[in-house]
Amino acid sequence: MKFRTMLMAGVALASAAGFAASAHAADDKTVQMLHWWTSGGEAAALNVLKGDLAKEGFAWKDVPVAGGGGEGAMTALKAMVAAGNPPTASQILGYFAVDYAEAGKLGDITSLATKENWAKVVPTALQKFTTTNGKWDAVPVNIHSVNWVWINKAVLEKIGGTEPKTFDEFIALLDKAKAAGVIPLALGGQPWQEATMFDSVVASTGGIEFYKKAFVDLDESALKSDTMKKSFDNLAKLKAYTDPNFAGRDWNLATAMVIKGDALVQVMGDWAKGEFKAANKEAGKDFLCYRFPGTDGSVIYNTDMFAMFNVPADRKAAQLALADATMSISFQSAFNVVKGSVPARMDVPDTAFDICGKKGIADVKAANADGKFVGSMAQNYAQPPAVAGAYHDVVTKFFHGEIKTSDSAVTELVKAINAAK
Amino acid sequence: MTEITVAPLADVTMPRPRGSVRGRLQDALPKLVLAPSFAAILLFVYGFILWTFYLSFTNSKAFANDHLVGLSNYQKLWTWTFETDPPSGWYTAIINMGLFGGLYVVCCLALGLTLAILLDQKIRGEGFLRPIYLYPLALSFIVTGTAWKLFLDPGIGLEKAVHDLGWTSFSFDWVVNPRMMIYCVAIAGIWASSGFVMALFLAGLRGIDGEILKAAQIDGASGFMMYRRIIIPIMRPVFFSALIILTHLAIKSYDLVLSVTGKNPGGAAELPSTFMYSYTFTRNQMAVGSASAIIMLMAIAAIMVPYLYSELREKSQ
Amino acid sequence: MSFLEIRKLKKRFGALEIIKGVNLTLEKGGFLVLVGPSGCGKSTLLNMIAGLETISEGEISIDGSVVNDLHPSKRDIAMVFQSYALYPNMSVEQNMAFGMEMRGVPKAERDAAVTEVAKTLQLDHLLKRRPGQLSGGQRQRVAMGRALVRKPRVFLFDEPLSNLDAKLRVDLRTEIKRLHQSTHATIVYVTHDQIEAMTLATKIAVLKEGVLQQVGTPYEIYNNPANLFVADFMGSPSMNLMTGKVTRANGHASVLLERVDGAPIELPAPRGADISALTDGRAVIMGIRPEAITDLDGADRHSKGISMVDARVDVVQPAGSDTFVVTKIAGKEVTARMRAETIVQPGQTVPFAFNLDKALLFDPASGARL
Amino acid sequence: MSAADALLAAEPRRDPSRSSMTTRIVIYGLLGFFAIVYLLPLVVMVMTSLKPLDEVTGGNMFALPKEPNFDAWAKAWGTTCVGLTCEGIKGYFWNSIKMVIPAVLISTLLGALNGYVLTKWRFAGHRLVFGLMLFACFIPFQSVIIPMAVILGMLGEWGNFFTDNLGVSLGFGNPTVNLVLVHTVYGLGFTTLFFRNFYEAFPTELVKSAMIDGAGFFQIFRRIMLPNSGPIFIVTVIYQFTNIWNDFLFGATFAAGDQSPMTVAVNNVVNTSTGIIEYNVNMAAAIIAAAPTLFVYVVAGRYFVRGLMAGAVKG
Repeated sequence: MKFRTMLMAGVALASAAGFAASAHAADDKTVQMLHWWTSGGEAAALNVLKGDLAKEGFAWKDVPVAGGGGEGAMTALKAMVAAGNPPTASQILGYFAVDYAEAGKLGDITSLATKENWAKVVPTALQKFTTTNGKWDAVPVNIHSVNWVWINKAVLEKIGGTEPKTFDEFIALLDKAKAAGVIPLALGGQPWQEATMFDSVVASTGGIEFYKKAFVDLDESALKSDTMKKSFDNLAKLKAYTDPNFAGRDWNLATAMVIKGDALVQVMGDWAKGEFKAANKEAGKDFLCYRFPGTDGSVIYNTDMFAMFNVPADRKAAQLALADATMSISFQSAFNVVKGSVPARMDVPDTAFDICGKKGIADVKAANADGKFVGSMAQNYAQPPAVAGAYHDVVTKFFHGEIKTSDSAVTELVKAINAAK
Repeated sequence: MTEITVAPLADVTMPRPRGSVRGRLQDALPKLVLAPSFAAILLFVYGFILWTFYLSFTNSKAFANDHLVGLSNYQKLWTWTFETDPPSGWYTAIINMGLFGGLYVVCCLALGLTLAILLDQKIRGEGFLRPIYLYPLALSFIVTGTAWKLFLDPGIGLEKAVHDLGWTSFSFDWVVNPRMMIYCVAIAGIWASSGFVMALFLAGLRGIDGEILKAAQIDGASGFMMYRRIIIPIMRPVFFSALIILTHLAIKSYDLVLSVTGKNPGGAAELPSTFMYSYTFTRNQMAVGSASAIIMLMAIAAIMVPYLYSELREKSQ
Repeated sequence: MSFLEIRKLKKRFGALEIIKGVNLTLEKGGFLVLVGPSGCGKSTLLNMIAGLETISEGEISIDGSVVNDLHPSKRDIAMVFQSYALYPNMSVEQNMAFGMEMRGVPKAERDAAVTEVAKTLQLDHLLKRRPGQLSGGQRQRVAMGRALVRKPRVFLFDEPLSNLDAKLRVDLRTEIKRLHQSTHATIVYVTHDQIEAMTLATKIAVLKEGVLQQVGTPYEIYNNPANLFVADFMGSPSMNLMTGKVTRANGHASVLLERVDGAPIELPAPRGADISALTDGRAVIMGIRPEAITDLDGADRHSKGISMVDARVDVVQPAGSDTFVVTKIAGKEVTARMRAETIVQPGQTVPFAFNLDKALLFDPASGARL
Repeated sequence: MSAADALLAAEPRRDPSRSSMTTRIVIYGLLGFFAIVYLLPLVVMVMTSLKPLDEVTGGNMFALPKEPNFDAWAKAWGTTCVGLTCEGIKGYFWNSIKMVIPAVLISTLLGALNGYVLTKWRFAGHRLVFGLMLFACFIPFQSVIIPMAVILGMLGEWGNFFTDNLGVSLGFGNPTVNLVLVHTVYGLGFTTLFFRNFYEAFPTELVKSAMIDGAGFFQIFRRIMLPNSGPIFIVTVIYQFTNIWNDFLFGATFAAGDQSPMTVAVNNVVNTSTGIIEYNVNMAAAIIAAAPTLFVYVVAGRYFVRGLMAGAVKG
């Protein structure tokens, strides 16, 4: 960073020598928004926000970078921040927000938060990511949870299955499907999908307390425990129910298999519901949403947030307007109905939601109250990206047979996590 | 021809008018013209390499920082280099670079040369065929990768098509088999770049002095011998150009890997470029990413510098 | 003071010395040919005169002023290159006018000059063509025209004819000679072809490895070579060189040439040689040009130094105007130039008339004339 | 043959007809086979783009479209959503054009000048300079993003400074200008390589002659070198055009938003995180994005080979 300092000094000198920097005349009434929500439903939902802001006189400057769960967008964001030219706000996930906050790159919207009393309505666990040292610097848009299974109702009826309540029942159900000649489990074989599924498997196998101990506290004995081994074994069992071509498949293609009835079930976060809706399928009638067997009552969450960057004073008003609009009850409801997730504030009425949405909202409230509301390891909500990346590595290697036994899987997991810490 | 066989330092060394400012300016003009480009390269390439080098000794995570930690990032990579069971991401990246890079470069050269030789046999419709081999280069690696991923997908692509034709035992599932995936990346890469190599070789073939070929024919060289002993050796400079271009494409083939494999399942399609990218940008271990970038550059330098050196030297002698 | 003066000129590339202290002068209107084998430095020397190579040491002056530090374009010279160096993107006309254009000569003037030169060189009908559409000879002419049109102080020719076939070469040689005679231009001309050198030059400079061997008129160079190198280099077929030994008797020196078959040949030392240097038993090289070895009838009747030698004929090469007869003397092939009508057969032993007036003696070690 | 002659007469020639009937059949067979292999992916892409979506997802990808239509193309061009705006990718096409053209021209011209200096105006250390420029081709772009962003950020501050004081930013901080800069810098290695190799074989006597004729450094370049560099210009321009047009990483990182080039927009269409994948629209968008480069290769392919022949390949 040395040369940057030097060059900056040069710039500073140049400006000091010649001209006193004149203040910008008026407030910049644009909201520059970096995000990767480029598909129909999400874009439509964001358009609501855009419209809300337009009513208040703020223009929306769209900066979409699609793909890779925001990988491209995160790179662009890093470049923008490094250039000292951050967007007004950016869609951001989990610990990435913490990183930017700790680096002092985020702004302060505490005044608005206090006024609106967000601390009361946003689940406490989420506030870990939206506040830093008590200061609000990001707003949550939604709460996703990853411990869902999505089932094609017609197929379930055809094979004569019922809702599985435990992991063993789940396996039995998958067996039934297999016997009936249906692909039991639709899976996209990409590291993050496998890891996301493993989140649920661990919570199901060891219970939510075990999950917390292992992934939130990174307790080594838990990571090495037989329960963790059993979780890996359970994951291995699930692999037997996939079709042979699962590797590298995008998650929405897997969802499509369920929608079309080619496959019975997909283990996926509630964003999968958006796919069903886009295919004009109705919750409860065409498809069913259950908690991952053995995890009912717990919510393994991830959340989309808008991080509010440290912008010059003239862009501050627009930023606050964006934050305010994002947190409005109407937007939270409208957006999450489309997105499949549940509102990030718990005082949003569930009237507009379908049965899955209603269940989701209720689950979040209950889990938040019971302390069963935990961040997803796979989605960077339990640990920073380095550890989550190590977790992805081990799970995907195990799932694809590079790591052969659950014994070595737990050893590798501990080793990889320690190396990444 | 020129008299002096010893390489002169300069082809044209102009007299230097002493004293006059104008004269000196004239004298320095060529260097002044080159200077901006060279300065840009120095800053934007070598400056950045230095910066990366510096970062590789820090514990930079999401952002660059100045906290020096010595060689620990390199130590990490060094340990990973020997972790083969299960393979560490870095080990896989190195192995894959060898596999992919080797296959990609060798097959592109072989296929390019073959196509060029075939096309050079006074082919009717050459003007029609040539763009067919050349066009894949016009597509970006992302498009290439996506097309090949679909094309090779056993469920909807080639395998299914062959099954539909009636050959149901046909199996080609490399693109979903983590162990074989890297070969699919190579196939897509070869498809994309071999046409360009073909063009290079075709140009090389067309540039060979006809008299040399006549002489070889009179000497009794048959078609195959003629290519093996005369034509291919003459085209050494073409190999040089092709190799430089292919190597740089192989090193940078980041988009291709991710789009063909679908985000690298099982970590099996890791390449140094994907490794570096993911550590720098998605795993927020910038220092490790930087160290891997430095190692990658040193490896390239170890291979390319002697080669560049000998080729550049030889030519001017 | 001469028009072109080169003083103690040196050229170094790193540690390597290419031109090792050359002194040369050329009067105005003179035609200097730099001749020598490949790698002797003649082109470098020419490039230094042109200003295309820097001078490591020494001086070059044109018309009294030192041009060492002058840019080529400021030296008022023109150069004709071996490859012609015609700009492929320009028509003949544009090629010829380019130098004037660069110097800001008005268009009308340029056109007039081009037209005039084109007429002299019979290029008028080619003016609109591109170099690619011309034959070798035409390109060569354009290259000369391009030089002529500028009316420079000095013309530099760098092997201008070596890319042409034999007949064209002779034609253009004549043309260059004629041009020189009519324009009285000052010309420096580089070639490795000694016939070109002989026919064109008013002054020849023979170079070897960056050292000037001899400077003189074509006649001097041919008949009075300063050393073995010059003697050997100039003339075609080249001079016969036979190793022998001096024998002295009664104040007369003669040269003894050993033969494989038959008795040694004893020939009186040539009259031009420095008798005092010819000590008894000293090894020498006798050089004698083919035209000085003839059949008896063909021998120069005015010469006082004809010696007859019988030798076996190896090869007979009729060349139309003459017949070259090759024999072996002193282990070396010796070529004689006999009249065309001479009838000899290989294997025959015939008398050869040696005109020793034209023979030269050299020191085998230093190569110097004795 | 002198290099000048080669320059003037670079026509393919190959006399011996050294193949019998069977070998001809084998040759044509091989060429035909490879042609099919090379064409297949494009054919599939085109066919997919001409089918309605249900035919794509339901049918065989190698099947001919039942009722081919250009709806997907029209949608990709004019109405598909890129982020929140649903005006297709046409606007980004223009972004790409206005970025690619200056970047290609500047990098090519600089490459030509560099090649000219490195071959005809050599100086001590010219080989080292060239070696350093050549090795620069191998730097992985992923590792330059952050420092590049810092530099571009500073340029942006200059832009603000100029805007404040002069009223115009002079281009500093403009994303398009930034991309032009980035692509120019990282293209220099190759353009210099191409031109150096070409000019290496370019007869130095022409330069000497022009020098004696009184032409200066730039005059020689403009009047002698450039007019005779047609073939290598074509090669370099095609190469640079393809690379810059197809770049995604720099475009997405340094020019995200409404200034982003075509590739980024296409990615935003194709690589959506959720929602129904409209393969037909995606393929149409991909083909549209590739159209300029495809066009260049098909139309100028002949000149490309000819240009390579004229010097780029002479190592």
